[in-house]
Amino acid sequence: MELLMALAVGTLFGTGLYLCLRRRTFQLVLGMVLLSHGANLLILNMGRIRRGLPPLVTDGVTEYTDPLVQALILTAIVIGFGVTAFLLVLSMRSYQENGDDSVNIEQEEQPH
Amino acid sequence: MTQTVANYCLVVVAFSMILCFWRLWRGPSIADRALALDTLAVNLVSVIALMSILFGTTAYFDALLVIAVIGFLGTVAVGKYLLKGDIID
Amino acid sequence: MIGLIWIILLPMLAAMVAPLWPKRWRNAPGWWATAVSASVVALLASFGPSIHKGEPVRFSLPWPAPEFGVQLALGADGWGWGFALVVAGIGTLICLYAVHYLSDKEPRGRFFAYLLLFEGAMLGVVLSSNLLFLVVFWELTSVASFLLIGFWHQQERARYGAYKALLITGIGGLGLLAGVVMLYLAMGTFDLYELIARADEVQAHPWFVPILVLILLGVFTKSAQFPFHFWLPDAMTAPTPVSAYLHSATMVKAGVFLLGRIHPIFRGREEWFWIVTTVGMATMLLGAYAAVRKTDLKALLAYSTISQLGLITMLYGFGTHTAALAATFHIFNHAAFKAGLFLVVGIVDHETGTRDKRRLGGLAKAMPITMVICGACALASAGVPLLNGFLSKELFYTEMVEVGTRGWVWMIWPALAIGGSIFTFVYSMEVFHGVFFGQLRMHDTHQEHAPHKPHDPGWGMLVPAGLLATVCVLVGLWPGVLEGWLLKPAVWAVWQQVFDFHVVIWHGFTTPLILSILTMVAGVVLYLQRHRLGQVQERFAWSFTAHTIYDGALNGLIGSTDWLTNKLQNGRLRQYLWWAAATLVAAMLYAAAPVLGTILPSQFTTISGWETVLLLLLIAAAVGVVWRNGERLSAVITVGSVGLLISGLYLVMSAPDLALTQLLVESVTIILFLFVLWRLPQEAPKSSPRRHRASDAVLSIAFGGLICLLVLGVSASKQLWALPEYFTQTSLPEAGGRNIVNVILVDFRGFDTLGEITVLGIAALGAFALLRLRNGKERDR
Amino acid sequence: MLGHLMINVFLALLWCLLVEEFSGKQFLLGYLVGAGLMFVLRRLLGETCYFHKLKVLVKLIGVFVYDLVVANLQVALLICRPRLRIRPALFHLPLELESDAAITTLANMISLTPGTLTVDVTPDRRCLVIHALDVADLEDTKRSIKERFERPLRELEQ
Amino acid sequence: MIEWIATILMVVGTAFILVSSIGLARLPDFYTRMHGPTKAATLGVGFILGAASLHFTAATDHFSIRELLAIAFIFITAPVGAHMLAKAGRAKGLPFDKNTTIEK
Amino acid sequence: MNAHLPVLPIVWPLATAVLLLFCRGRVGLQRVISLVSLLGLIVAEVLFLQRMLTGEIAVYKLGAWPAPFGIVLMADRLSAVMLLLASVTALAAIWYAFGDQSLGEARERHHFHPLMQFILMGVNGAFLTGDIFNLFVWYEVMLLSSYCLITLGGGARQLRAGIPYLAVNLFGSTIFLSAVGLLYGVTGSLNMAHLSLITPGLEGTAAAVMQATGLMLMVVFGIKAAVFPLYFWLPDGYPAPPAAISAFFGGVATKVGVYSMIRVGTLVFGGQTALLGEVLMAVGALSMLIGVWGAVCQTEIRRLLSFHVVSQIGYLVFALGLFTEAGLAAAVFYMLHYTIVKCSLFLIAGVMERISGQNNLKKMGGLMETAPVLATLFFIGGLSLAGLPPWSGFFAKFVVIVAGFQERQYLYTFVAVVTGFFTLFSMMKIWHLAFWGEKKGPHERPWRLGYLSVLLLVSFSVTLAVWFKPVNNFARQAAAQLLDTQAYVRAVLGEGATATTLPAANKEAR
Repeated sequence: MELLMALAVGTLFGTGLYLCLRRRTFQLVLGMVLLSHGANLLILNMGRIRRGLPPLVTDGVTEYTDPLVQALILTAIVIGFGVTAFLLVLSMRSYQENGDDSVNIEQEEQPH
Repeated sequence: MTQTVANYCLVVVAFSMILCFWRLWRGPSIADRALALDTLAVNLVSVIALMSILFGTTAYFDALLVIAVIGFLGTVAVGKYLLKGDIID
Repeated sequence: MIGLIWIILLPMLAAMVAPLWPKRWRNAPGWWATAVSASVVALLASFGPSIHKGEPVRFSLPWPAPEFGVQLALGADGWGWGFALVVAGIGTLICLYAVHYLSDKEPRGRFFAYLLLFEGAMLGVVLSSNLLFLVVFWELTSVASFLLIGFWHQQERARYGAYKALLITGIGGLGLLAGVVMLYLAMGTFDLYELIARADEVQAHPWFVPILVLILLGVFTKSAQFPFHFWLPDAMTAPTPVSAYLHSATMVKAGVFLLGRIHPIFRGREEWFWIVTTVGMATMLLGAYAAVRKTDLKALLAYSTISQLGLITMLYGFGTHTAALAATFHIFNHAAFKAGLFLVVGIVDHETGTRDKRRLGGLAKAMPITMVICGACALASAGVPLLNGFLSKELFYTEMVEVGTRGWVWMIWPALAIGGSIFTFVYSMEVFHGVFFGQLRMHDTHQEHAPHKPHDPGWGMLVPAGLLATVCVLVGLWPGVLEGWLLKPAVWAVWQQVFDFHVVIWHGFTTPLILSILTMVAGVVLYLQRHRLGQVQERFAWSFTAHTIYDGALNGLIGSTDWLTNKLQNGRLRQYLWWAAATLVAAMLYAAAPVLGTILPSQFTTISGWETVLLLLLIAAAVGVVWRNGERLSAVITVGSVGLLISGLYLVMSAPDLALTQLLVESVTIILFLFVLWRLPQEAPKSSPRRHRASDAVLSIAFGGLICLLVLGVSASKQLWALPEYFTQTSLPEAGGRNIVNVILVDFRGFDTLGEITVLGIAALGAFALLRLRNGKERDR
Repeated sequence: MLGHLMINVFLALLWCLLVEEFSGKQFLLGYLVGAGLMFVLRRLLGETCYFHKLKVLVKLIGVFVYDLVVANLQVALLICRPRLRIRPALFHLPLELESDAAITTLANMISLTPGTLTVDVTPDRRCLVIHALDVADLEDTKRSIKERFERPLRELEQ
Repeated sequence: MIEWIATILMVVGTAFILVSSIGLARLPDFYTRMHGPTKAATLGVGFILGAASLHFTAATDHFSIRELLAIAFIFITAPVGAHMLAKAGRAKGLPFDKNTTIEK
Repeated sequence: MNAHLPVLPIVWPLATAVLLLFCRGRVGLQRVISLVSLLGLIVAEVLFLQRMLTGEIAVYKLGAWPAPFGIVLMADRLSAVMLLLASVTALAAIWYAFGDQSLGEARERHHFHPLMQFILMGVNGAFLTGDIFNLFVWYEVMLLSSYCLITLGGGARQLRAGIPYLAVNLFGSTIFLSAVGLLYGVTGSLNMAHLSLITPGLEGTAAAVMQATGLMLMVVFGIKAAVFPLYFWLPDGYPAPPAAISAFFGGVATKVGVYSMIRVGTLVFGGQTALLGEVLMAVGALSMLIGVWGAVCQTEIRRLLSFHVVSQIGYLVFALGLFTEAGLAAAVFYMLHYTIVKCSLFLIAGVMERISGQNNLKKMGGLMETAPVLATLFFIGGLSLAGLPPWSGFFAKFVVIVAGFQERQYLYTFVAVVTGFFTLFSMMKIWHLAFWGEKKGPHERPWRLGYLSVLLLVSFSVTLAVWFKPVNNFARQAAAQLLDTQAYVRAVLGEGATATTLPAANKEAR
């Protein structure tokens, strides 16, 4: 389980970075989304793997998964969402103002 | 007994998810992909149901409901997009 | 004694007042400055008796940082006091002169503010006995000179000159600072006297050579020694009073002054001797030789100043009694006659509108008084008897002869010295004889500058020059007075010991006297043949000068930095991120390298088939996004699938709340995506060049791989400490909530949630503003 | 008609909400209560013989569920055959229904029963465009649809 | 007893889901593919959810309606979504399988 | 009240921001409110600083949950003074903004003021928090508001410049998040003081992961602080928004990165600083040179200043990298000096652009005649930045150089000196291109009151120089405090806490 989990996290980070390195705002956003997914999943792995023990206090149950991790991820997810949304709007506006959706500072040779 | 069966059922559903994903990958058209996504969501719903049987906890049902909603929303959104382009109208 | 601090503070405070005088009283700042300088002179004079008795005046204040040894410590011994007197005295004269020199259009307030600022700083340099404070004032003088040179900043050349001067002296200043700091770290003190007392320790210290070199760097740049001499001629674009004051009399002397101060510390070491003397000699020769070539009188004087400073430097290099005496004496003399010459040139320029020696001549009849003044000063610098220049020249020769007797090889020194002096004689003659005698040549195209026939200027300009000339004569005739009151205390202070000497005009037919006569004869001959000399010099003129080096270096700097910056800062996000990621990968690799072998956990949690499928699908989906990133809509859908799978995973890891939130966020994101997608260009983006994609792929894989390894490493290692128990135990009884995650969010770590909500709010604000505002204007709906 | 059903179900849910217990018993109870309520207020609702129609409705649902299962099996067989042998068709089904609600319901029912799928409604709202997975005889299919679904719906409609 | 029913329901539902996915993967054109998910899957999910609700009613004799709601919801939404997609596909003019009979 | 002082700098701006949001559209009112609240905050922070001068470590347990379970705010000398600095800078920027045409009413109406409050909140949070995940949250608050401010007004160039700025910082945030996660995974705690207890006890894989995490965090902070290979986003981003905004950024934003470096470097990774120090010093030296070289060849004034930000950060990081008391003290002093000076320079640049209507130095000129006061102010500021006496910059460089020499880091110290020269070079370039020379176009009269903020800051810089002794003492004490990690542990976890056990007293905190 750990192996595959780690692999998944790694993949998300790798693909995310790759997309961020492309030259369109759209791809950038995609990359960022993947990256934040990766980060969240990574944190999830930090509280070790426990299945079927949701952290809801139920009488008679003493074993729960690490609730703190979940709290952290929850915060992270929401923050990530805010940032992504802003980035999306920004990319849109930048396209409207500059006539191309390049992520670079200087104008493209032939604007899209 | 139910648990064990649920486990096998999960495997089967997982397999069908693979099929969906294959469709998602192949396309060829956007509509196909959207359809695949929709199906994926539906499969996920059943996965969750089975899982909650397997683990014997009802904590997951809210998520289940939401996924049902989301799948639908997603499909509608894409469909609208394909039809009109702009989804806010 | 508290008065000492006022000597420095007075001019500085006055400087702040100077620009505030109402515009109507156009001469007010000038008079104000004159008065202030005069009072400073008076204040200094009041210390005269105690100085004469050979007991220095000290003042110190434990400020600003005694624990660093940085404190305001002033000491007026003979050397500092004498120099201060020169600074303040000439300052007074210059102010007086400037009042009449400046035209009405100039912003006088500013001018005199700068001038006073400089005066204060210079006084600080000569009076402070704490080396760091000396450096501080030193830099201030550079700044003031920068402002003064650039006073007529509308002229390109003025700006150029000012900039150059500041840069060169700035380098020197930093060098000096570094040297002084090292000295402090070596000796543990900035106090000059203590350092002189512990000279042998300094010389024994391993850092001796670097310290020496750094300090000398400061000295040579400031005193325009070869190879840093080239800023001085460009500094001549300043108004003439400034040139007279800063660039001949005082500021450029700061270097040699410092030499005088510190040479007891360094004296006797081979390095000191060779560096200082050779540099000095080279400068002297070069300056004298170049001076003769110049046609612009101010440039001529500039180079002459350079050569004279070289002479003084060289003398300090020898580090003998006579040498020190000669140097000290010559510093004062030179201050007098060279300032005088500058003022004269200023007058001539003012009257005739030109400074070109080829266009001037026979002004004697027109302006006799000026002629007399000029004569005194010029002859003094030429080293003609009965004038102060002669005396110091004599002492100089004495030292040279002494050196020459050390052996045949050493004969080179006197020889070169004589050569230099001959040229000195020649250019002095050119200034005096060339300008005032011969047939009347007065340039004609500059008539508008001199509408009237040139004549002696008003007293305001004559008096200062006259006074300086008088000093030359008086000292030349009765050196004893100066010797008693100025020279002896100064030299003794420099040497930190008392030894007896007498400066007399006639001490028989000694070798030095013969040498002087020889010099003069040769000088006359050469002066008469000056046209031929000129041709010779033209033939051997070299185009490759220090100026070209400077300009080249400057352009080179700009060019290279520009190239570098454009390479790095090329405005391409890919490169920026690439660097960041690469750094990260390097760091992680470095840290994780030692344990790569053992990073796998000993045992894994069992995984059932369907979970495997879920994870594999997730991986595939992630890859799929990259694969499909061209076809935007498909990419969005694939991302959606990623989100779905991840929320499924959350459920597997028994985190229902996460799954819920994730799904909601996911769906909204997707919808946002679609909303934006419609407003973005539809066609597939053209992919980046292959080599980019390759390197990116490599980097990404390395990145992902390392993260993966780290995660594995964590699951391999055990947590030393675990918070969860606490939460699970306290959440119901103490926080009263069954859903532990929610309890943590709202109670244990409520602050995170606060921040999180804020973030959402900010994002909303920002997005709203982005949609509403276009180019800083509200979008009209 | 359907509107009323909806109202009734809504009332039932409301009941569950009020008693704060989403359980079958309560739902049933709520449904009955709601029915009673509507019966009392039928004037206000301007509607007659809702309860007669309820019978028709139940019957319809029964038919629908039956079809659902059976047809599903058929389709399953169809799909799982090693060699696909399907005869898809796209055809128009003329409508007699008026109300949107009815048409929508019909469309959904058709979509839900395997083998047939509503693709579109013609702009003039007189025909449904239907795609069928495997039809032996078009007319037969159409008739069966009209027989089994549209008639009861029409009954319910007026 | 209830357990048995639940199990059977579960199996049947899974089977349906599998079928629908196979259909999705196998069928020749978009329109035919629509058929699988929109109903087989829906039905399958319905069964499985029913199974779950039964199971938990048996386990904790407290019948929760959430599953039923989910079922109802899915049954209502699935065709709508399908309809939407089909419409979109037709609007985009996706090709029909070659042996489709298209009636005017 | 006094007990709640530590939390005030976070809550107060938040409250103000909310209030401002309520009266949106009424710019006048907003101005008054934000000014007043800032003044109030400054007063509070002065009181706080005064309290911190005693060497106390103020700890504020939110919700009274015992550490390390709840979130803890902790403040020492450094954080107190940084808080004050941030607020003062913000005050200057906001006051300047009132008269700054380049900002314009429209931007003010669209939440310029609330956003400033928000960013202040984030910054203060970062200065105060003692919990590493909480630090991440505050970073996000700060960054997101900075994104908004950078792109506020949506000029084409602004938006363009905003994207790389966003992208790089976003990447950084993700790494930050992951690093925090790993940290938690290895140690099982998030409280910095607690971590400082746990980290030395790690060995084997855990230790390695720990070190990796440390480096990751440093990279993240490096990105925020804009050090050498990570700074590229800055010179493109900072000149884009109006002067008031870039002034605040140039003054404060990057310092947060450095502050976190100091905090985390000393507290959390107090154990293994040897390697870290080496890296930081090298990076610092490189940043100095590359940054200043970048500045030397610029002609666009605020871009030029942005490059200087990088090189100045280099000094800080170098001094920090020494990890000696002297080094840290130097870093602290330098931070004080440079925050103020840089902000003032950006504001001056804004005025210059405003007067000449140009942002290119080559097109300015003759400002000396138009605005002599401004010229004087710039002269002081510029020379101070270049490290010429008698202003604060000279002493700042002095302490850095001394610290460097003491540690026998000759090469890096030499670089520091040389950088000083290049700085002088570029500052004088501004002077003689913009202030000297002939006018190159029509000059309009600036908003004279705007000078007040510049005056305020410059006078601060002079004050630093005049009261060098006390300030430097303060810096030394702050440094000593930073290095004494045990004190933090005692203050946060209570007497006698170890890596595995907490004192009972702490348990009963609630």
